Amino acid sequence: MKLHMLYFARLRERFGVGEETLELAGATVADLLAVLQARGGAWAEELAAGRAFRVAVDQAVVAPDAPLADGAEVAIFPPVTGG
Amino acid sequence: MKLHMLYFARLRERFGVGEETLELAGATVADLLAVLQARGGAWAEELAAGRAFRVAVDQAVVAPDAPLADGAEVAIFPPVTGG
Amino acid sequence: MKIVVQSESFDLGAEVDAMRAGRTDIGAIASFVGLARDMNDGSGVTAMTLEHYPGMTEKALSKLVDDANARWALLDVTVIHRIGRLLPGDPIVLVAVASAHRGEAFAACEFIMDFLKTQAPFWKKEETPEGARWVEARESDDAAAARWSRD
Amino acid sequence: MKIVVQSESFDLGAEVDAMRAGRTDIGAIASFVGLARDMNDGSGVTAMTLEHYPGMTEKALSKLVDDANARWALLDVTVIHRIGRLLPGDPIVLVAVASAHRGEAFAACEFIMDFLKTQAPFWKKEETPEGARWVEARESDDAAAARWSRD
Repeated sequence: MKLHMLYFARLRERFGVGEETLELAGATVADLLAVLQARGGAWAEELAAGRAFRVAVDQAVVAPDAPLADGAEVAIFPPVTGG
Repeated sequence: MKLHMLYFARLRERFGVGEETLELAGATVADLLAVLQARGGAWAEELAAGRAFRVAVDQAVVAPDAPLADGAEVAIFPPVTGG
Repeated sequence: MKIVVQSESFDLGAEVDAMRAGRTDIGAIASFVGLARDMNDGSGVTAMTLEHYPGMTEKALSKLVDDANARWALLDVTVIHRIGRLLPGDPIVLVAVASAHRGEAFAACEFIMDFLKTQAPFWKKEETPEGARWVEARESDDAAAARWSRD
Repeated sequence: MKIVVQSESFDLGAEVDAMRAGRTDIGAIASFVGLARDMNDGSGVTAMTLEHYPGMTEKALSKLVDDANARWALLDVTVIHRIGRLLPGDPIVLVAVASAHRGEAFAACEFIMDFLKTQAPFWKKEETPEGARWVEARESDDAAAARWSRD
């Protein structure tokens, strides 16, 4: 499936990219994270188990077992710090 | 002792007086209230035991056993309802 | 710290701007405005008149603000209460509290309002189609103030 | 209900006046303004930049306001959050809540701020003498939001 990826704040800077289109052979957020971690470097480090980051699918925060659908907007970002 | 009496809000209207100077033969707020109750009418009714009113001596709310001093400013008023 | 009893209206924006003017240490300003409603206890209210006890009012408000300052780390407090005749929609009272962090600002603002309602010598007389009446004190206001007591 | 994300500043007085214009049923307006401070986590802060997730931000703020409306009897809510570069002393966020009574207005205003801090996708980057740094999320903010959960 094709995913529209967005990265924000510290993770955008660490990954060096704000958005990309990604072709995923998988079904869940966990599958997606495994693919991104396999890129190594900042990806492996920041998305390692136990690190504090959030995943939103179509603009709602989800858990790692959440399903993905073709064309979904998937955002990965640090815990929020507004207000 | 001489007391400067003030009455506010509903009690001012019921008593028909906003302030007066009063000569008291007594020592406490309870003594003062007994004198006022003895006036009968609205005084007896509004200052009866169990009625909700407040007494402030020199601008601080006090209990009935509070002592009075010559020249004190004593105010009697209903529970407050500002804000 | 600013405590005022006045018949004129007040300007929330101007009061809050005055608190923060020239300062960069304030992180949070919580504020409250109480307004005259057209309805109370099931009756229409066409106007109200606020009476107070000059002298004691200012003392009581100062004590509330001192108590709030003793409980929380506050940077500034403004309390303005109106007296005289007010119409529905008119602002009655303003409490604004500045602090470094929002928890203190919110808590102190609500604390001051709760005790103002039960301890500051103001009384409201409402004009209704059935005639004028003095507002009765509410048990819910006593309960609101009581929840701040510490064991 | 008004929810806005903007780079321009806002005017607390004008926003609150707009809420109460022409109305006589509002008895209480609780409001909060969050400001950029010159100090955070022990370092001087010379400026900050607020980034957000366009689209999701508005959804998250709308959901917070809907949740507050479901919990309390509110008459109006305004939320304004700024983005872009801000200097110490600049206002960041405004939440104003109108209700018939003060308890609801205070509770809903603090509720919206607590959840905004933990659920709305904004991120702060601070400029300090030691360089730029992304602000870390605070456990105290999670705790503030958690206290609203009902059993």
